[in-house]
Amino acid sequence: MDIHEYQAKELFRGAGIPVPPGEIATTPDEAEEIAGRYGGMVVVKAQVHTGGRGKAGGVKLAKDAAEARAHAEAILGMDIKGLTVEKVLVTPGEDIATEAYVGVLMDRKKQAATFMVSPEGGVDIEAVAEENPEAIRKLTVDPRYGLLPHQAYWLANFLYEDKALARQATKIIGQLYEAFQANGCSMAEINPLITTPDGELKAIDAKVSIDDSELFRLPDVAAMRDTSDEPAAEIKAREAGLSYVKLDGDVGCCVNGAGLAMATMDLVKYYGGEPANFLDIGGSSNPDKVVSALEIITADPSVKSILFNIFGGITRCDDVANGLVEATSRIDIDLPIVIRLTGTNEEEALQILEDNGFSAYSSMDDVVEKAVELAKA
Amino acid sequence: MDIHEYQAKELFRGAGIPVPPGEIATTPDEAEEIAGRYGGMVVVKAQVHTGGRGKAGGVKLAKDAAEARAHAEAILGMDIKGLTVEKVLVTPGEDIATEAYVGVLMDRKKQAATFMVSPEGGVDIEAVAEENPEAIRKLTVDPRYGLLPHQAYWLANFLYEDKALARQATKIIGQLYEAFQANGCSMAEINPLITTPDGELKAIDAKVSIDDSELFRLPDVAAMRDTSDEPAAEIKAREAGLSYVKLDGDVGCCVNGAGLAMATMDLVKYYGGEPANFLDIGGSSNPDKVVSALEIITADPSVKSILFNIFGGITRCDDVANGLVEATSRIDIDLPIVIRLTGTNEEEALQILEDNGFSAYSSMDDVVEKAVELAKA
Amino acid sequence: MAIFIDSDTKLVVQGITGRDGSFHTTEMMEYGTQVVAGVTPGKGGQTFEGPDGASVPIFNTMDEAVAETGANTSVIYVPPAFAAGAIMEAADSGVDLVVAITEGIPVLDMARAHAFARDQGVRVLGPNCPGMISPGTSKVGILPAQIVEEGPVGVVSRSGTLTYEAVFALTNLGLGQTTCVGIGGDPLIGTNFIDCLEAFEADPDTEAIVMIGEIGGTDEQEAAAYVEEHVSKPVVGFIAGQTAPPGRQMGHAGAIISGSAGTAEEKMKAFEDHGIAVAKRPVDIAGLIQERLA
Amino acid sequence: MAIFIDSDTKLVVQGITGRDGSFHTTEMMEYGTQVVAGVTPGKGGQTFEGPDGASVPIFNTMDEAVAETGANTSVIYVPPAFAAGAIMEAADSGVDLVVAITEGIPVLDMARAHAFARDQGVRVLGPNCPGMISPGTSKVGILPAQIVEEGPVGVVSRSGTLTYEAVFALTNLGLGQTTCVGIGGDPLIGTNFIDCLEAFEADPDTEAIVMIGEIGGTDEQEAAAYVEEHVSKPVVGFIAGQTAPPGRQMGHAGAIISGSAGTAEEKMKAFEDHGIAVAKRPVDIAGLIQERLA
Repeated sequence: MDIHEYQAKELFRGAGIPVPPGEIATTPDEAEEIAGRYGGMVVVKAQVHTGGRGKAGGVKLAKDAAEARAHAEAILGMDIKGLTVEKVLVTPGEDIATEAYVGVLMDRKKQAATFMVSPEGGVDIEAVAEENPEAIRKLTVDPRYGLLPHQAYWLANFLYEDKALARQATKIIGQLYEAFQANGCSMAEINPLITTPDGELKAIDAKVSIDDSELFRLPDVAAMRDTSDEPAAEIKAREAGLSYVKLDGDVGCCVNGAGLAMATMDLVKYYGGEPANFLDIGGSSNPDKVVSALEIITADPSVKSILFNIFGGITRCDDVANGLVEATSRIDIDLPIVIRLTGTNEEEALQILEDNGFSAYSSMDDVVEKAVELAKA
Repeated sequence: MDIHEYQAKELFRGAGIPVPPGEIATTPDEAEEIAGRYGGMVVVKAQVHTGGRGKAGGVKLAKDAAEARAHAEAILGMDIKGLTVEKVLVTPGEDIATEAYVGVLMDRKKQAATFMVSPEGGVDIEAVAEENPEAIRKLTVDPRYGLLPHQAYWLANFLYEDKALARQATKIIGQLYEAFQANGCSMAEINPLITTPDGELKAIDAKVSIDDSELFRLPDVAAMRDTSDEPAAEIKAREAGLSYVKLDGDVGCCVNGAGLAMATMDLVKYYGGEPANFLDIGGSSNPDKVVSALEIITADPSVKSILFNIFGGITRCDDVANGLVEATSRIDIDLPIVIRLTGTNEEEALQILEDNGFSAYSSMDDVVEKAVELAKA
Repeated sequence: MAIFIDSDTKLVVQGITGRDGSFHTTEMMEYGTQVVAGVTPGKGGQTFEGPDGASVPIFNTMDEAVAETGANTSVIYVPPAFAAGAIMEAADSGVDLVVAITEGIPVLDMARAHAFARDQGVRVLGPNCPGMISPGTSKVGILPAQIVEEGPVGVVSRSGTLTYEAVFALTNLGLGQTTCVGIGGDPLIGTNFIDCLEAFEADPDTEAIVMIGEIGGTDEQEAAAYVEEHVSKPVVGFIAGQTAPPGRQMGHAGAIISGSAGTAEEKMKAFEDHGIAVAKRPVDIAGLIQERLA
Repeated sequence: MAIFIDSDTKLVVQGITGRDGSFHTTEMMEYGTQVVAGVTPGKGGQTFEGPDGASVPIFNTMDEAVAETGANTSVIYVPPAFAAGAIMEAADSGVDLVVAITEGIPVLDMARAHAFARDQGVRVLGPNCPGMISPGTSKVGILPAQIVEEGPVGVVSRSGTLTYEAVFALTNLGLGQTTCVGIGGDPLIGTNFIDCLEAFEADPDTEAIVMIGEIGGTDEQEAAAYVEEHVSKPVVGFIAGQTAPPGRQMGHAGAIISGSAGTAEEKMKAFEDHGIAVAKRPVDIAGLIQERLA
């Protein structure tokens, strides 16, 4: 789960990281009022779950409250990479002497949290990694020991020659690791970590991703979920226990298992179609899940045909077939549905489907080809 | 540093361990007042830094406040293994169904905290270990992982067959480990951990030793030091940065280095004498330390002769000799002092001592033999 | 022969009294797996009633289960909050192999649990995996038994149902399997492609290998390089997720393209570069294997 | 020859700018130890001025110090609050040996630091130890150089000044030393008697061994059993603390008789039972060695 900059900053503040103040505005009035209270220069920053806000015009410096209001007016409602800006963060402008990057993420290969720091902050760290890898220092944290003091200092020392700055950065790196652990993060970064002309370090931007599997035990973090810029279908899918991702095509896909769902999408493409979505209904044959899946798929106006691809393993195919029949009787669907059911109790399943007027296939290729054909018809 | 039962219980309460209430009384009046407030049966327990309080009559059950007063009267001022009881803990009497032992200490060989638990509680665990070792389950905690949930349960499961009791004990064992870590303990034990007839677990006695090296960073724990039953000489030695232990003999010993100090004591015994003390002045030749050392030794009325044994390594012997001369000029001593100084700048040192009327030796055996002879004279 | 599990596998089921645990225990016993013990804290002393009147003793702890039954493998059907703890308990108990089925274990918990298992020298499969099956001898996990057949093909995969698809196609062409291993879809897994490739290479009965990957991470790329250097047997590969958009998690926690890394294209190219035949469609996997075994 | 340190020892001093660190750095350099670097965070780029115009570069981190100078050994004069961290930094930096002089490091810190050093495969001597000296080549720590002499006797001891006493007596009898090692008086130490005995046994120049123990723990008892089984060279032992009362810490944090365990009697009996000659007085140590080398 991605959280907004202002939420990430709250987590960082909780760990003691020096973060400038800031407040959220959802209207230009609010933005003006907040900027007025801070006085002087402020920054108005779009709060959306994507990078590249600056380039898109979602981050603006304002010299006073009136200008802050104008910027908020422009940014609120703006579309950034398909996401609508619902909130802006208003935060005092800072004098910046230097900008550094400090981030930590879970490294799959090392199976441990790994820090990346660079004195080249405020820019895309992936670009730095590619163009100037020696400007990055990496450190993997052994989960058995946590971040050791000398390791934090070793990273800090790469960022700052100045003794006092290195000492502050050591502390901040330790606090970032704490925030990462305490909040079940898969990624946490400060970019940039600035120094002010009088030698203070401040985290003026913050980005955090939370491991979804942590949310059950972190209610405060879970409450940070902001679905305002999330497609309604994805919210509904999550609530129904489905895994759904909207894509650009017209063949609605409903599959059991993530790997098979991806392979089904790929096969749609292979046969000249375009998948409308990724949708994994999991191992269950619960009709409620099938209903939700069908509701989500049919709510997408670009869908032209619906394709079920179920490989019954532990799940019995006849159960799924019954679920499907029940589900389609509960909602009206005027799109063609093609179904492939194979595996345990396949025969019985196919009979149930035929009896209820569904086209049933036992080969994945056949059903995908048919669904593509129907979408084009 | 040993702390009292009531202090150990405070630490345990801080970690969430269920500990019955209790208050400290320093007079019979107070004990009566506390017992009156609790109502019913209470236990009056001597608070001294030694085991075997029960056998010595320092723990008494009282059926009411009047009896609590009488017990407090008897126990306060009592001598237990050479220590005077200055405080009693008054705590409500508990109905006891079973008694178990749960302890954790730093194991030197494993270099890690090690738990011992036994369903035979309320008795000396060393005796259980000797007589009935299969009644003890041990577990070493890997410092890289801390106490893992399954390990705590494995210990708890050895104590209680009942599911609910085992679950409570799992929690308490985890909390004890937390208390052990958070308070820099070298040993922490609950003996006994009781079950009440209605299936509750309670820690009704508590014993904790703190690693002295932790005290600098644990001011709250350091403040628990109770010097009221500690010999004045040992308090003074600690404050002067000396390591001093009072013994029963008459040859006062002042040595640099703990190993050499012990070897000197042993040599006193070898030559037929009895050492009056262990005293390590450390590597310093600071006259203040020598003064403190001499003050402590001469304050012991049983001392008949004073023996200095200094091996100058990094420390220069002439520095020590000068310190000694200065120290003896500052305080009046009418006991014989014999000195052995060897190592770096020995010649100069011996000259200084002779010039100031001291007997100086270069062999450890000679000086010890002489000190023993003088003590017997 | 087979890899990791066979007729000598003596299994403990952790979480045997739960809904999934009890269901799959019965399934595994029906397949012939030697399920020797179950563990559910607080239910020690009870028994699990399996198929055909067989019963399995339940213990409070893994320590007791292993001591009493000589179990050498554990399978975990424990809820996510306790699953990492259960893996560590298993790793601490003397078994050699821990198969973790549970989905949704916090990744930070797994970082510790994997480190612990490594320290004990214990192999973990998964978590969030379907387990494995060595046709004819033993099944540990949730793979459907009816689609497999004894034979010469080793199968290793990051996904569940997609594996069934491939295995089913193999079986339909008369190409049985030595062992089918689902290594799991989580970001941090205990046994990866290379571990399985190494085992299949060493297994005399395995004559060809199917490797099914998906987007996310670099395991497939490293496995491809490993194949070129260390695997003499033919390997056929498949990668799911060519049409997956970057930055979106596709079901599995580990199936996500980060920036430009971990795409299907990148992985398929790595396969081809290192001499692994790439199937364009799942159905082609079996055909490519057949050609190579002809 | 010698054990652990010799003319190839290239030393970093951690805490070189502190009072003890700077004093002993000069002493070590005067003895001829190759002090190649110092480390004090925040003082990187400065230099330490040693004897005879020699100067030593100071670095912020051990990583830099080792990378720039090829140091293989570290000695630690860092205050107790930071010493365990310094040991871990050293263990992480690529040196093979860390000599920790600092007294008063919290034991819980050391449990972690020792585990970390073991994981890195790095030897720690101490903490709370005087270090060691290989006469004629290298000295690391605070042992006084003027009492040692090159020769055939290996000395290992838990105490400082008592070691000086024994070494001085040896030297006075013309019995020089290969290496004198002070293993330290703390409850948790990185290198114990057995490690030193093993090294002395393997060192061709060591012909006899002196082992000086004290009350507390069971290291001496285990060392005695080891001697009987694995040490062919004559060993002379001494134990301090026959007159120490139980339950009282005698200076060293580790010198305490717990209950009835760790007494001098017990240890001396273990020595005798396993064929180690026990000196009754420190002065007898040299004589017993002389007899055995005659």
